[in-house]
Amino acid sequence: MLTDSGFWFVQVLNSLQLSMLLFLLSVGLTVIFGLMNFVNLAHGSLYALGALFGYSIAQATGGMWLAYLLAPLCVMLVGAILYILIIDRMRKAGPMKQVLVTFGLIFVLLDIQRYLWGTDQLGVTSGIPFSGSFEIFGEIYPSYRLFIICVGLVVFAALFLLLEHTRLGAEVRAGVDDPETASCLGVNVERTFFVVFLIGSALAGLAGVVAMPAFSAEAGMGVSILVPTLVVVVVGGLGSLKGAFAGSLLIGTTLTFGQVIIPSFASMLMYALLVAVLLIRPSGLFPARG
Amino acid sequence: MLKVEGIHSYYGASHILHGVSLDVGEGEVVSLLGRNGAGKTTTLRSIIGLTPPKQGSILLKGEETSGQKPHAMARRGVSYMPETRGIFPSLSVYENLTLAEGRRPGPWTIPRVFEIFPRLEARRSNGGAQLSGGEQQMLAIARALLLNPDLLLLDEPTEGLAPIIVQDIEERLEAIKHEGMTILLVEQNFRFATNLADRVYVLGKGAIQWSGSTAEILADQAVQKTWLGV
Amino acid sequence: MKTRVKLGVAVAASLMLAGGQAMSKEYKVGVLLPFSGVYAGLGAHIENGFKLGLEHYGADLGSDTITMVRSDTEAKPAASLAKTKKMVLQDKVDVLVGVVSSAVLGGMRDFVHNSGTPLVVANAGNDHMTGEKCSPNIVRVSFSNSQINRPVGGWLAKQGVKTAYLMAPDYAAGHQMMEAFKKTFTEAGGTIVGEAYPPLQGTKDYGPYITAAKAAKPDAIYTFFAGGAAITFVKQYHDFGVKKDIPLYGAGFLTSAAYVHVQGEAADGTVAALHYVPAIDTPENKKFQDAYQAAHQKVGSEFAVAGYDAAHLIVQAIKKSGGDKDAFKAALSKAEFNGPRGPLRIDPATNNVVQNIYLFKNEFKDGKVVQTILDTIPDVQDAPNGCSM
Amino acid sequence: MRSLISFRPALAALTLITLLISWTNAEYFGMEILAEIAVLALLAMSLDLLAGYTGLVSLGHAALFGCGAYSFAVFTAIWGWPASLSMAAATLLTGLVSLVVGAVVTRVQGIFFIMITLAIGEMGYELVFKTRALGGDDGLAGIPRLDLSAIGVDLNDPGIFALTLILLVAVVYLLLLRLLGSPYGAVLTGLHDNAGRMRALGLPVQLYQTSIFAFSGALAGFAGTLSAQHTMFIAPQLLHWTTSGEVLVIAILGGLGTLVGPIIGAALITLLRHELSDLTDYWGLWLGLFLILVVMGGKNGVVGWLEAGWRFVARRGAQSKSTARRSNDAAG
Repeated sequence: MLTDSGFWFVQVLNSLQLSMLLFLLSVGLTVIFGLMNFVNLAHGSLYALGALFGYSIAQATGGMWLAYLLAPLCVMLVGAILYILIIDRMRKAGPMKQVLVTFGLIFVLLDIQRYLWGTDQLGVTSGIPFSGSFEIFGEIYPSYRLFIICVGLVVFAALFLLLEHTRLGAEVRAGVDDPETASCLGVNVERTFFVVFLIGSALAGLAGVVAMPAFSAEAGMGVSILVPTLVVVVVGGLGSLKGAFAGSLLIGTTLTFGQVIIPSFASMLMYALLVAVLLIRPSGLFPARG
Repeated sequence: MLKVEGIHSYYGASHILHGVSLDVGEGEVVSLLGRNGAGKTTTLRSIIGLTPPKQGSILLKGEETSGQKPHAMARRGVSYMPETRGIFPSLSVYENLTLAEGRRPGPWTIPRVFEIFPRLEARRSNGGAQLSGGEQQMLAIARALLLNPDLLLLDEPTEGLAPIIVQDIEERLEAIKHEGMTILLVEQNFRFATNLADRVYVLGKGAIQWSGSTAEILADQAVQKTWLGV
Repeated sequence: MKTRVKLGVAVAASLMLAGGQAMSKEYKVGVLLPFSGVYAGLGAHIENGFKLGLEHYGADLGSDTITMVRSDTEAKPAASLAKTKKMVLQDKVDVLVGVVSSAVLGGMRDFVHNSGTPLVVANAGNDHMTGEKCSPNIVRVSFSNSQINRPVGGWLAKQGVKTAYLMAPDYAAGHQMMEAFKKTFTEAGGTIVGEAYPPLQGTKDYGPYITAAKAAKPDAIYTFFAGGAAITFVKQYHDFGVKKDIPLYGAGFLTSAAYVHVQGEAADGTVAALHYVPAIDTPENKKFQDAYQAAHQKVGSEFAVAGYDAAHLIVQAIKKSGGDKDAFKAALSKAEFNGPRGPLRIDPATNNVVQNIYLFKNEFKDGKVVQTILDTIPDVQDAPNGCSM
Repeated sequence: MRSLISFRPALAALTLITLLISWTNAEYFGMEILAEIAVLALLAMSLDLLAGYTGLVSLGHAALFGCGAYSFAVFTAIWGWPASLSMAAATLLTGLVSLVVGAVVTRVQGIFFIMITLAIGEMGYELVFKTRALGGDDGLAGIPRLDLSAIGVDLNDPGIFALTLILLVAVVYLLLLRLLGSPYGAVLTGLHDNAGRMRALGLPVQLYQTSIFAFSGALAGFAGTLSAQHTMFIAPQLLHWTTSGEVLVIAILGGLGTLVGPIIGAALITLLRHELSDLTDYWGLWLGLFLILVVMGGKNGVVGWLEAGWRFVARRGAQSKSTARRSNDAAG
């Protein structure tokens, strides 16, 4: 097994798949963190909402494609409501109160999910694209996992272009660097915050709906994914796309190969990695603000 | 152009400005002098809206603007260059400039600021963090001009710069002044300020202590000594 | 403000008119289930089953009535213990029923053991609770972890499976289930070629484990997963295309009636063992499923059956004991009846249920999963394992 | 201002009296609730030392609480040590563990501090969850309570146990009040307001932070030994980060950096939880909303609201007094 190159290649794909899922989740969170200095613990709940909306849309339309499109938009709408009601008012309240309010929000969103979708596991069994598998180096690999990897890479590329080569991107980076000066140059920093929060929410929703056919959807699925996502954000460094990408790859790889090599200590390894990174680089690997 | 009347501003709980009043006429260069902690920067921050005053009024071209957000002030034609210069390290020189460009119509464009500051053109794709202090200062001024402001607020443009660069900046600001730009300038450098300004306000303990023409303050040793320590 | 469900009220009222007022008694049942948290779904199934059971059998009590007091255990041991104490000492319930998580049962065990109030366990399968930690006050009507898996080892070996790879979540139940299988499988001449215990919580990505299991090239994979983990595991196992070379077997929670429809095609070909399958063809099961599906628009799961049989058990014991506390407890330990799962009885030596274990196959036909029983292993009884009452 | 300084101890006394009055009226379940409140109050006070006074928000505090509980359980239930010795040893051990952890975690700040404590706490949780010798996820039973029969106190009586815990809360409150009033306490508060300036003043900031982390950890461990004695059974849940989150909620809801706030928060959350979960299965929704509203109210938790109310009343009182005096003057 240890000398089988096909085996290791598949594990590399596995780790990429997990990394891309973590990336979709963490990138929104990290930019919100970096730009607004806002700690949103309810980000995982938006992931769950993406999966659940996706489930309902797929049930109604009989296929996943509309769900991929609409579920992130639905989550974005929820994000907009949260922003207007809560986030915007808590922006200057300091991290402690933000942690608390969004911790409360976890409870609220969880019960709303339970009320609307019930407590049973939900999932779609038909109309899933790429549901087959393909052969590579003598190993069979599920096409859908490759699809998740592609979605992650496409989102990374799109965000890279958006951030590095558009005016909105420049405004976001300026807002992360120095929001006061940016606003003095005519950048409506608050509107930029809002747009970034919406994009971040939509990406969490996208992660949820993309994961749903391969996993399943249930109220509360956002809580268990929250901690790995936070770990990625902190290891990568706050506010940077590069950090989110690197952090996702690092954590995804650690978890996957940890599971293969020392199965019972894989998650422990993730925490140890976080501690080690922070002791060597107290602001993570690639923080947006030096 | 600008009329500030009796503004009171706070930093958190501490009361910084105790009823500051001043005005700046169209095309005028007015300098705000005073020691460290006199409230000079807070006055500029109050005007631009970063530290909105709790009392008093700020009239821009006759319109009340107190409580407006900074980005709205920028669009109304007030450009603020902070003491820290505020160069964005993760943006290139060019991106730093594009951020301000095109928000208001006017004579200033990127090719034009490159004419005045050719050094910036040479470094256009460098990151903001890689510039020297003088280059950062030039970039900050250039960026402020690109908003095509009616009123330019400059906070200590000479701070921490070598004398030869101070000289350079003075010449360029002189040129900008001759184009008819209205400037409110905060300075520690007495000579620089008096070279450039038409009128002077002296700020101390959060209030205006003296005001008059540049010629008057140059003649008044007592004011210089009491409030500026020159 | 407790939710109280009064049953048999009409019967009671009619008997009262007939002059039986002095005879009627009210029994209080304390229902301890998770209504929030990760096990909320199971809590709902068991409660639904329990209510249906009271509906079907409550009338047997004549003028006596059963009142339900319910409490949310949140699947947290400390909170559950406080609520158990409240039910016993303050609400003065006659019998407790419920408990999904084994940790919660562990937390309550000593208190229940020392109190005079019996507990009917409707899920938590920890072997020790009817083994070395058994108690005359604790009767289990659901299953024990080893009971489900023990018969499978020999059965699988008989099907010609020589080597197996084990996989289960890394917690007590996962290990107990695998151990029970391992023992009988190796005794029947089988070999375990590898084992993996993924974390119970976390990202639920089984791809790496499945790839590793496949690389070990066993004849079969034997697993235990439940709930969301089971869905994910079965789907991923299917997606990796391993099933045609290495068939998937498991404790029946793997393809539980509660969620096998979510697994869909992925469940096809999986063979599993459990104490209950909706496909059981008996009048008792038909009555249960018809009523359950009419009320809840979904198939009654093994969890619902545990709740249903718990109600049956309690009613039967009340009827036999006529309200006497000790007689009631004795009646619980000696109960015997036919439920939806077939014949079951309580073993007085351990207070664990004795029941059939069904081996069933999942097949995906016309867009639906059909479960068919391959084999029935009758009267599976746990050894006392250090239990002395 | 003076009235405000004495306001908090007065509030603490009032809270304590309320707890004692409810003790005299409590039925069996009430005793359980009171004991639960007392344990949570101790734990939340220990977190308040860190988060409220020193500005170190830890999401790994539950792991230290669990460390105290588990080591007490191992000493008593497995090794058969007497409970009194075990309590001391478990508290000391948790203090030592906290000292080591504190030396590591205080090297990072802000959100990174929150995350590193979360990570270390979760490592502890995973370790306990996986260790069969500690009962793994099934937990550990058979934990005895302290035997005070020599002085005629039976802690196995739920009422006496609850009363003892309430009195312990009072004692710990007074001790912490003294600690915070000392020069050491003044340094801690300074660290909260401006760690950078304190560092510039040449203060060994990290040393102070580590020491308070260790002290707070030891107190959390002590609360853990009491929790183990209360339920006489422990499970890994105790160490999970969500437990830390709940304790943080208690401290912030009550009022961070007030010491009395955590006691009030513990009582409030415990009661709300039990009452709400009897009313509805969706109690999390209401608890969450309540939490959001209190925090968004902008005051420092319940204590903040009470203080604002007290100031208002005091000002109104002063005003009416001065008006009265003025009218008297006019009359005279």
